[in-house]
Amino acid sequence: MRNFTSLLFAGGLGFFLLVLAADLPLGAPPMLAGQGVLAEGAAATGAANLVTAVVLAYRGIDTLGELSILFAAAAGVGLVLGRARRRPDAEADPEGGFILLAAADLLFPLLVIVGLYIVLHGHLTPGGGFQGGVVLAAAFFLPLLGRPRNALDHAVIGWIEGLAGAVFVGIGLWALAARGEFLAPLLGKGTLGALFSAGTLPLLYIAVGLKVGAEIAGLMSTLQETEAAGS
Amino acid sequence: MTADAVTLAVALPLLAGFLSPALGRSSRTAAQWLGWAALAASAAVLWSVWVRLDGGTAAVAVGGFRPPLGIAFYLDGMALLFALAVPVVTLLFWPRAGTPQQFALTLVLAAAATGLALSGDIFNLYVFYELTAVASFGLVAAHEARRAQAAALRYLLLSAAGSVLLLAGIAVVYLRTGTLNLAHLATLAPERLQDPVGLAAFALMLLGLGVKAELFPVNGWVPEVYSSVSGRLAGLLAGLVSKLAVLVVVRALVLVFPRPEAAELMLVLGTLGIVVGELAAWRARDLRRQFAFSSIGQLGIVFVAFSVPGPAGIVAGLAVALHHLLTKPALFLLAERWGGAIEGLRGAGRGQWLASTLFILFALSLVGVPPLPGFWAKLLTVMSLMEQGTGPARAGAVVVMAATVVEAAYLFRTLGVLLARESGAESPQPHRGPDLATASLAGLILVGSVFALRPLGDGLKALAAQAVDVDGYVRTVLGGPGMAVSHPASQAPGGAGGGARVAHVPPEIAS
Amino acid sequence: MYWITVLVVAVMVLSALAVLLLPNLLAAVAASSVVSLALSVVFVIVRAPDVAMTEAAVGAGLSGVILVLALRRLGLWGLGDDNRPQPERFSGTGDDA
Amino acid sequence: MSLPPLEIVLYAGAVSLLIIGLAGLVMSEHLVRLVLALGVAEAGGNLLLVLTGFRQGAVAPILLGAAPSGPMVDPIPQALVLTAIVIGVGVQALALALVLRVRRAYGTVHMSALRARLVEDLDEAAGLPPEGSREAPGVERPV
Amino acid sequence: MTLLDGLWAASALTALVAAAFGRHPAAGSWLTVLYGLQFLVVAMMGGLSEGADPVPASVSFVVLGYGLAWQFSALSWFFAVITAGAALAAAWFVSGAWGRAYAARGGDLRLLQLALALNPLAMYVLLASTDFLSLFVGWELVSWSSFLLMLSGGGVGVRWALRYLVYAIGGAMAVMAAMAQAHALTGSFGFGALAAAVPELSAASLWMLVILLAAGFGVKMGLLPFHLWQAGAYAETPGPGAAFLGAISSRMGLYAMLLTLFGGLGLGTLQALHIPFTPLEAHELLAWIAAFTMVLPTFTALRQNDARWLLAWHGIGQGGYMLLGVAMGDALASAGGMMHVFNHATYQAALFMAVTAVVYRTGTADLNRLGGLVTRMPLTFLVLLIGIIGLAGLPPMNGFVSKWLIYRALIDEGQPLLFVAAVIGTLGTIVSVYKLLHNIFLGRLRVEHESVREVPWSMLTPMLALAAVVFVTGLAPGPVLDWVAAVQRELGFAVLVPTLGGVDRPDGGLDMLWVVGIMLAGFGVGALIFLAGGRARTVHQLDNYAGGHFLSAEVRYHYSDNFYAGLMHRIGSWYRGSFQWLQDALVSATDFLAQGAAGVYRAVQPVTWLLGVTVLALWWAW
Repeated sequence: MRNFTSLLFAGGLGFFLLVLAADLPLGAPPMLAGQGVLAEGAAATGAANLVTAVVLAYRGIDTLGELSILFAAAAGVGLVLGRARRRPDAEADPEGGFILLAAADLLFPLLVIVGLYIVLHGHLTPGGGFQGGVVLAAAFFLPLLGRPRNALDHAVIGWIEGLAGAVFVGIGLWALAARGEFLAPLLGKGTLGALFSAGTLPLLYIAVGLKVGAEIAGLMSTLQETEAAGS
Repeated sequence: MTADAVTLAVALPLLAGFLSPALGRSSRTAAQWLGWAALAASAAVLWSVWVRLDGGTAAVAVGGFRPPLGIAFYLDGMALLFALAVPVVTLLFWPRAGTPQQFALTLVLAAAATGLALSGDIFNLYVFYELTAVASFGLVAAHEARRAQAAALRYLLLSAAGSVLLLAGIAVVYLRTGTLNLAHLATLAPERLQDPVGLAAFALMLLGLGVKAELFPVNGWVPEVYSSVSGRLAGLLAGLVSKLAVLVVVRALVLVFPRPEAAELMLVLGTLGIVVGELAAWRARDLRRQFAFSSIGQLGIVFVAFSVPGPAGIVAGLAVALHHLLTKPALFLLAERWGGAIEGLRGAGRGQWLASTLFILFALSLVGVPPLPGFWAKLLTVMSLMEQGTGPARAGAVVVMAATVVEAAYLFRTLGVLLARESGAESPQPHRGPDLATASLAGLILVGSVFALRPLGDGLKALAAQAVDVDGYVRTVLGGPGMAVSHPASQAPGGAGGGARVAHVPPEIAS
Repeated sequence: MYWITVLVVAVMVLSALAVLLLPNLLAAVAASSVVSLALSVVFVIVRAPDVAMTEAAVGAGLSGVILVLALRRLGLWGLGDDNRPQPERFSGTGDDA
Repeated sequence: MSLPPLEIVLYAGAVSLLIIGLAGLVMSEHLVRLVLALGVAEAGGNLLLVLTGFRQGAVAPILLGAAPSGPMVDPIPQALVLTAIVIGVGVQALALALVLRVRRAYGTVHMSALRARLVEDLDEAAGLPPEGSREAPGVERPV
Repeated sequence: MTLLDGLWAASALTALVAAAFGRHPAAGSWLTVLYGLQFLVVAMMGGLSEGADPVPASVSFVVLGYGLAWQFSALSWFFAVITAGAALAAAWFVSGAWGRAYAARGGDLRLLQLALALNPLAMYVLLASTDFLSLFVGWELVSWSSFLLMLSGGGVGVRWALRYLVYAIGGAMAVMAAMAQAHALTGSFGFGALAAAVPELSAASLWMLVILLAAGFGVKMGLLPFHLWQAGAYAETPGPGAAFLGAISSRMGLYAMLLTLFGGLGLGTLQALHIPFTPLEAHELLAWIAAFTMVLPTFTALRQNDARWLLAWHGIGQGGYMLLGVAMGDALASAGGMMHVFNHATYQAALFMAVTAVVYRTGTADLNRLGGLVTRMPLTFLVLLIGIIGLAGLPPMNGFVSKWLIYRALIDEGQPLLFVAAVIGTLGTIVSVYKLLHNIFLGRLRVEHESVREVPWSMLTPMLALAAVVFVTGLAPGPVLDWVAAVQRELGFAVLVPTLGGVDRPDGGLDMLWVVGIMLAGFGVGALIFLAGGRARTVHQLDNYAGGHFLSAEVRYHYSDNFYAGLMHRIGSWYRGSFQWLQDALVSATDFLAQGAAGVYRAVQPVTWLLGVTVLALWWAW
């Protein structure tokens, strides 16, 4: 009975949303704000990747909020699982096999480089702090899978994420002091498409990358360190 | 200090929040002081902006990108009032016994709540809304008892489902209008959102936001969460966070969806919320759940009041919301003191005269006894509903009044138990000084406001007049005096530069 | 191009159904990663390479890893039949799925 | 029979994901599956949002070389979705952590069981006998 | 500073003193002086009843754009003088031995004194209302202060007080609805604006106003079917509090009705408001409700075995007479109805005090456990006797005058059915007050009461004073009728011009001086015959018999037990539990709904609600 009603409701919702499509300008959106960004985004921010321009410049505070959400989630996970950490004497997962260990060691530098590349070129090509940060986190987390007894130093992670967040806010405050506007673009725009261009955007993305990387690495290692349930 | 500095009110608590866990590893006290300092600074910034605006309005283009493209913060009386309430209430309800992580989450919650009050961009509001949500999940789950974690998980799933709906609503609005800015939407709404699609978008957004705003029936988390966590956190969530979610709904209703159908949807759900909340509270057998359900009922009244179009509804809604903001957290603190099953509290209030007196005061005000502020709030609500004169509005008024009877019945039944002569209670709970002080402060403000009814009323009217002034909003945000000077580089190609800023908006944007 | 899109969308929707219907949770997690991968392909098709990258990295990669880790900690790890319906299921609520 | 345009197909896919996710949220019992369903629903919402900026025959909003080679899709929704994806994963991680904790505390990973235990727990915390039990057949009425 | 300010100040001072020193029994005398001061200030405003200009208060507020102002008029003054008198009498009663005993038994004397002082204060505020808003503010204050007074005794009273509270808030909400409706219709809270707008209002709007106001204020008056709270709430209040409440508290409902329905909407409006499909108009509907209120509670009183409950039930019934008189609306009836307010206050206070005096000495108000106290407490007996004669509406007491006016008007107006109802009510009253008198004072003295003595003078004085007022205003109702005439003039009723002894009408008036004279002469003759006959023989109180058996202390038989058993057997089933079913049904319905409401959060997963309501909202959006 309950499933029936639920299906009915879900079907109804789907029906209404599909009917909605008839009245929506799909494929030819009005793009009022979008046109504006397309027209002036590159000039205003110096970023070739207009998505990055939007993420970091036009909607920089959204990104700050998003970082905070990730931060809050990581802090929440820490709070929830903090007491459930594995006791030192508890049985850990077995060490990974040779392939995993070798792969982790080999991949580590590769992943770090790729991650940094993605972060640094965020204003030019697809990718940026978030994607790069995830890759960086993977770089640091993979070895842990192989050697479960090792653990990341949560104090270091805490400082990295705290300072990276502080740098992001700090750049915003710097702008507030220098230009009177929080998170306004600073420094020269440079040449469109060059690595050192787009003012503070790459700096912001580096902060984002570090913060995301640190948070996700911390998050995963907290999960990894959690004692298995049901024991 | 310019109006642009208002971004500090969001940024500083976030900054402190980011640093708090790391700092807390070496010194918990330092983290605590950092948080207090950030909140105090946030309050100071907001206060100075309030003083500087002196009843006017202003818009702040965050990052200097002019509003239809960038994100704008809109500052009027209503926004600043609630924004200012955030750091103050957060300081009062600071988790003293918490860990640095809890401090961080509280700070993040405060920053997000401030953002909710100020932001004038629907997606930015969504981000702040989610931030509020995630921070409150963390805070709820941080509580020791296992029931808190279960409640937090259920809350999270419900809230996340609501967020998906909210996101879908935003997608529909964006697809229709091509913009996210509330002011820009306000200019576009008359031609682009005045149809069933617009209404559907509003319904999606209302229900998404309603999860936090304790809107019936998407408030199943309320009794579970409020009876699992400490009185301080419950007070913070019930008092502050729910109001800010309501504020967002009201902004959307006034600016983007000024249709009678939209208001009616709010009215109907609010009315049902009153009925269900108050009745469930009548039946509740323990103090915390009684207050939790009562909170649902009160939020129902807030929704019903805000559903009245025009300044009358805003005045009534603000009055009810502020009154609830004052009383319910304090009641949760008192519930913390006594707690537990109502029948087990026989005589527990005897000998604790301050706490009992405060309880009586809040109960009287909630029921609406003149001359306490609760009465005026209720009177304004009923009057504005009757003035509106439609069938649903009258029904809403009747329900508000009938709920008052139920509310009086259960509140004073509880009070009768608390003050019963025969004592069946075990030893009363340990004395919690700070909690009682906070509750006393709320009581003092409540009583004090009786003597300032006239200025308060005038102030509310001024706020409401500002809040319903859609033209003023649009003028302030999209160009006109008070708007922050946009960044030179962000001018549109071919723009004249300086001067009239409306000219910067490309023709197709300004349409 | 059109048919590729239709195919990808179909894979996406079917995997989404599989997420709900597969009895084995590990398989369901895998299906959810497939959803994310298909979604990132769709994002490429709608000219959103940034989003596609993020979805691939975060949706398919990161959240898959987190889910698998969580399953492992829950003791539901594995492809075998150690994923039977839980014996401690609460009886008497009458609203079991 | 003419085929529906591409964006309608995509829109239908997005709505399907949304509905499947929400239906899963309502109907699933297993907590992990609820989290998975939430992820599916969020994916649907994200796709919906990206579609709001999609237009036929446009290119990605990245300036390569000197001049854009034709119209570009709207970059704003893409930025929004970037944000939404990261939010989603944060929420998901938190949810999973809570599932782990709840499993440890209550020994169950089933929603209805969890709810029943939670209600019992709340009653117990408040010092109440379970509703409808012999000790408390009902509440005394005030009038 | 006007006299009204002075009255408020005096009353507030009384409350302050009560709050500060009320715990000490010695403070009682000071409080009595302060109540005397209040009475004096009210008396100084006596010019109001002779057509003087209204006395305004010098305080006024503007809140949220609405003005709040107060003033005393003839109507206010009439009720205020009764309030002040009742408060004075009650306070005097508390001030001495009773208060000491109350405190000694563990009662919270300070709370009682405070509540007793707050009640008149709230009433003075209410009585000075000038528009709906100030009326509502005062109304709530009165409701809550009487709630406090009911609570002050603790014990069973708390339960009844809570029930009262629910009813009172319900009534207040009806008033609030009426007020908001009036504001929506006229754009102001003023009664004048409402009166001016009446011609434009639709019958539906008028009916809504009439019903809301009548129901809202009717709750306080204990009109059927909203009367179930009153008897218990008043009876379980500590004695002097019950005397005060029974005397005047529920009359505030009549005051408010006079102000809003009869003064605001206007009697003419009520008389023109026709009930569809019936020959009745609105004022007749009110009259019929009043008639049922006269009859049913009176017969319920007949069944009571607790003296306080019996009196409290009568209080409800007597309220019916007042409304009946006012609703009939002609000069005689309205004068009778309003004068009955005064009369009822005097004898009801005296009766409650007499019963409280009995409780003070014997420890019980149970009519099955009392009897034969006439020789032990002769003065209390006298007060009770005078009181019940007034309550029954028999000459020579003041109750007769007001009831005569009402009967007379009913005959004049051609309302035989209402007349019969009034007579039945009076019959029930006579029968039941006889039970009161008999079961307490007559018949066989119980063994445990042999050592009972008369109560001290601190309690007797106010009782005797009230009894004297009952008699004197019965002998010479002219002054009170003068006050009433001023009220009639103010509210636009036809005015009754009284004489000292009553009314002088060409078709047969009433002159109480003659009536009393003839009665006393008759009693004199009777007394002469009795004394001259010399057949009386005094025996000991325990020296009596029943059913042919001599009764001694060992025989546990007492014929006042279950008094009127036969009568009850005949008629009891006619009105058993009248309207109790309504209250039970409402409570059960609320409880049922509340279970459903709680089920909303228990039976269904929250996300299901989210999904369901989204679909419904989208559906509705189409």
